[in-house]
Amino acid sequence: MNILVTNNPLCKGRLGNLYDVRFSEVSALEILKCARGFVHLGHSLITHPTAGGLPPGHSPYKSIVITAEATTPNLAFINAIEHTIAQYEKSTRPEPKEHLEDFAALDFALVCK
Amino acid sequence: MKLEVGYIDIKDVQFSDTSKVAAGVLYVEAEAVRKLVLEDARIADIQLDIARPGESVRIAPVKDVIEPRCKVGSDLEIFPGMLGKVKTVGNGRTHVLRGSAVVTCGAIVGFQEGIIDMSGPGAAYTPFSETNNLVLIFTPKKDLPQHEYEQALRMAGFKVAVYLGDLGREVTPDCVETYETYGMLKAKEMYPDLPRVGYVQMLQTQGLLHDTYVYGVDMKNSLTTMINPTEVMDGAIVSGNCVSACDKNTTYHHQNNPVIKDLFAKHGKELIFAGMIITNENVFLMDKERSSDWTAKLCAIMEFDGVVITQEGFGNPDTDLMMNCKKVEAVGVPTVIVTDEYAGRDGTSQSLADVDIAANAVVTGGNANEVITLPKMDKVIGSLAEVDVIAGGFENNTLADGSIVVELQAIIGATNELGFSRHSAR
Amino acid sequence: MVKEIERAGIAVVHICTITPISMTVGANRIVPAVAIPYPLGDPKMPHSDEVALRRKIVEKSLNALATEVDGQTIFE
Amino acid sequence: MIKIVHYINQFYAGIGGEEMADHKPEMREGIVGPGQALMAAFGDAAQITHTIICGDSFFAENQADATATILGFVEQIKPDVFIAGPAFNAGRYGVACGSVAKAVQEKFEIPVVTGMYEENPGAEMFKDSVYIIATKNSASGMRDAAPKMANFALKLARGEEVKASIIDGYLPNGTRLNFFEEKRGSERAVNMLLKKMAGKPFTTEFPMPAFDRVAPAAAIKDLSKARFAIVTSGGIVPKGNPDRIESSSASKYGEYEYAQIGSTPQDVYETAHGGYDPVYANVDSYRVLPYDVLFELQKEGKIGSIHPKYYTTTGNGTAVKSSAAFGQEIAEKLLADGVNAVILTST
Repeated sequence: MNILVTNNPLCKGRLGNLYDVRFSEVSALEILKCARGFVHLGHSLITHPTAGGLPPGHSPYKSIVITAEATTPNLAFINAIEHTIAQYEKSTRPEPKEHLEDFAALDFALVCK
Repeated sequence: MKLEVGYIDIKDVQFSDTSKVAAGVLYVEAEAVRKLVLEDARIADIQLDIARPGESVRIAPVKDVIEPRCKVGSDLEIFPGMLGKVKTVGNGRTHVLRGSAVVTCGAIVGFQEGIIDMSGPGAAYTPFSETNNLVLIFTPKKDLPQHEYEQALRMAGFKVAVYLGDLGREVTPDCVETYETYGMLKAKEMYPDLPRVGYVQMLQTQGLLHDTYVYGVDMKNSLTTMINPTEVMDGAIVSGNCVSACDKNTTYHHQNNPVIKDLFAKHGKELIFAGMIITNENVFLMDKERSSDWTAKLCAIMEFDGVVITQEGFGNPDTDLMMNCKKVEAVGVPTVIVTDEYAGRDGTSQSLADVDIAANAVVTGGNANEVITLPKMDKVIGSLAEVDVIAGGFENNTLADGSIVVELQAIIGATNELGFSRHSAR
Repeated sequence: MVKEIERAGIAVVHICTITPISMTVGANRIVPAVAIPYPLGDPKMPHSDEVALRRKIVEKSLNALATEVDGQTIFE
Repeated sequence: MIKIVHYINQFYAGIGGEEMADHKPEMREGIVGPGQALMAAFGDAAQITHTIICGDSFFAENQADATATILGFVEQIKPDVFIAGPAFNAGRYGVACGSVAKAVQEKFEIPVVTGMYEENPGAEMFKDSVYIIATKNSASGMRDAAPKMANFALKLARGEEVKASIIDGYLPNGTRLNFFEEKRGSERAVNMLLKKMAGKPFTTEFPMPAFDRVAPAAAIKDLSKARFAIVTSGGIVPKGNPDRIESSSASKYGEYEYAQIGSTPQDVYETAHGGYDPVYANVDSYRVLPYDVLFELQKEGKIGSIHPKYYTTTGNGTAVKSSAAFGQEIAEKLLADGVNAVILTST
């Protein structure tokens, strides 16, 4: 079963049959860093870290699917996650406080299938 | 395949007792449109408005823009598989109410973007400042989930566009153009010395509210495939995408795909428009690999001598773009890619999320992060309530004089990646 | 960084887990490492094995430094 | 009236060619050589009040002194704008123009403009720092270059908005600016493809980042005589991170003495690197800095000496430019300390 790292409360109780859900109440950036830890150990990304059409820093929620098995770390995955983190770190946008359900629904839809 | 397109030039849209097209004016019976839209119980209310070029009007948040068209003299229908029955379009005759558009407007999600200014500095950035727009402002039934609302709004837009398009069926067009494609062997026989050029269109498929439909099929569930360019003119590809205003392809953009137009313009003269591939931009990395493998494979099978690849959206679709480019180049087919940039407000950040050395021929629609001040308009259609949370907006961006400061990404079509506009960057 | 040091005429061996990154940063002598968080070790091994592993990689690196190369070379 | 100081070399000052290239910096009142062409374009809008002249060889060989002298001249005059060249394809002149212009811009914060052919080595070095108007590759391009440089200088002096490189005629400097093309994107794409298929030259609108390569250094002939140093992008720093090296996008590098061998490394080191899970390196920093093995090999006589210092940066997110600057400084220090072999470890 693949691992889902997420801070999206919608994913918390509902995707247990699809993924090994690792939920934690942290920022989207922290979720990315957590995913990076996995990638550095050789886990593969299943979903792209910038999935969804929202620019970095716009949605407070982030869900990323990662393989349970680890092999040799893959350059494309490292580039993808590092680049995403760099963009998130550059974003000065304050985390949105409104429309949280909308953001959660969009993020959820990316990993629910 | 052969499609005759008759263009009926529309110079104005007006409300009237009966809907009709006469002397270049599109008359709309508002009540008929209301009734049509309210057939869908998910929609609680609808308001209609008209926005004309040059007026001091701002429309927001825009979801889609659709051009009214109809099929003439056959049982074919516009928007096959979506609204019309599933039957291959792209043949026969199509009438277009050129210069008019249906603009759908409604906050499906709270942070939705999409501004059209009909005049002022913002007007130069959107093609829809030049069309006579019938604007539909939706109010959904209470507690309607976003995806249901999106679907209801999407379908309502198509219904109204088809209703208006039908008004042009009996009208004599101002001009008629013919677009014809040939099979591989015939094309080679007709133009043995011309290069075979293909077009690869990447369609936005980033999930909920970011989808594109082809003959009613959600493109994210499709393998990379082929389509005839004339089919696209008949509404075979429609937008279900409500986010990313500046570089999303509205249904209007699909109907008037400029790459298709410009390849046809040189078709049989400088090149053979030899075929069109459509592929997706999925969030699953395995899908990205598979889809781009298929793009390259189809380019090889079609023996293209070169292809134009266009993107939709930004961020991880840059990865799809680079995969497509790299793999197509690797099978020996030269590419030109069309994209846009997110280089930061000062233009100094890295423009693309992914780059590859193979991408040595790039056309850009400009930097979506560049900031623009849009002066106050006399009238707002829809709502500006969310303008500070839209993707191109930022906090405290409404100035004392009522003007708003946004990034270009908030404006519909500003950095379009089909190359629809002249906007660019260096 | 690799390039600037080499440009100054100092021989550099780059020990790096993701050798394609090493290629893009322009290293000429490249030795693959164990993993990103522990390029020259392996926490899963007993200490003595880990040191032996590290020594192997360092010896390989020394060998790389002692070998003439005419372009980017990975010493597997 | 906009006051301008103009910088040229000994050749354009009419002093002489290569044989006079060690001409020391001097400043003359008024216009000399190509300044005439600039003035023709300025009309009444600006005045070149002084011209600074320096031999190309003198500048190349005494860069620090020459720059200081030239900055001194500029300080006396306090111009509104500084113009250097154009240098066309003259390599040393181009480097001098770029270097002087950059120094003036940094010190006096006034607009500076120079001009060069795109392949001039000075262009690659300075195009991201100062505005370099694109010129032809020889002095025959003066008639074309002078009005372009003059008009752009006026524009800067008046504080007008700088437009995209293709419009204002300067070499692309990495800053992307929007504008409206004459043709729409799709048509430009089709035209570009026709050229590319036909093998004709075309210009991409977004050049991909270029990868520059360095020739491999010669192999170490005798390891037992070589002096080794370790450099790492793994961010290993002494406990407490005394220099506060940032965990990503680092603005500095660290230079530290390795701790005495025999002590437990985790007492001494930790990692500043934000890019990977630091636990493994924090527990045992030999996993990133293999000093234990290196000393063993030295004891066995297999390698010569080990440099007592190591250099550390955090690789992730650090801009290419600053990482290159770190590399240069580190290389200078290593050379000065007689190091001839570097083991660079990355996490």
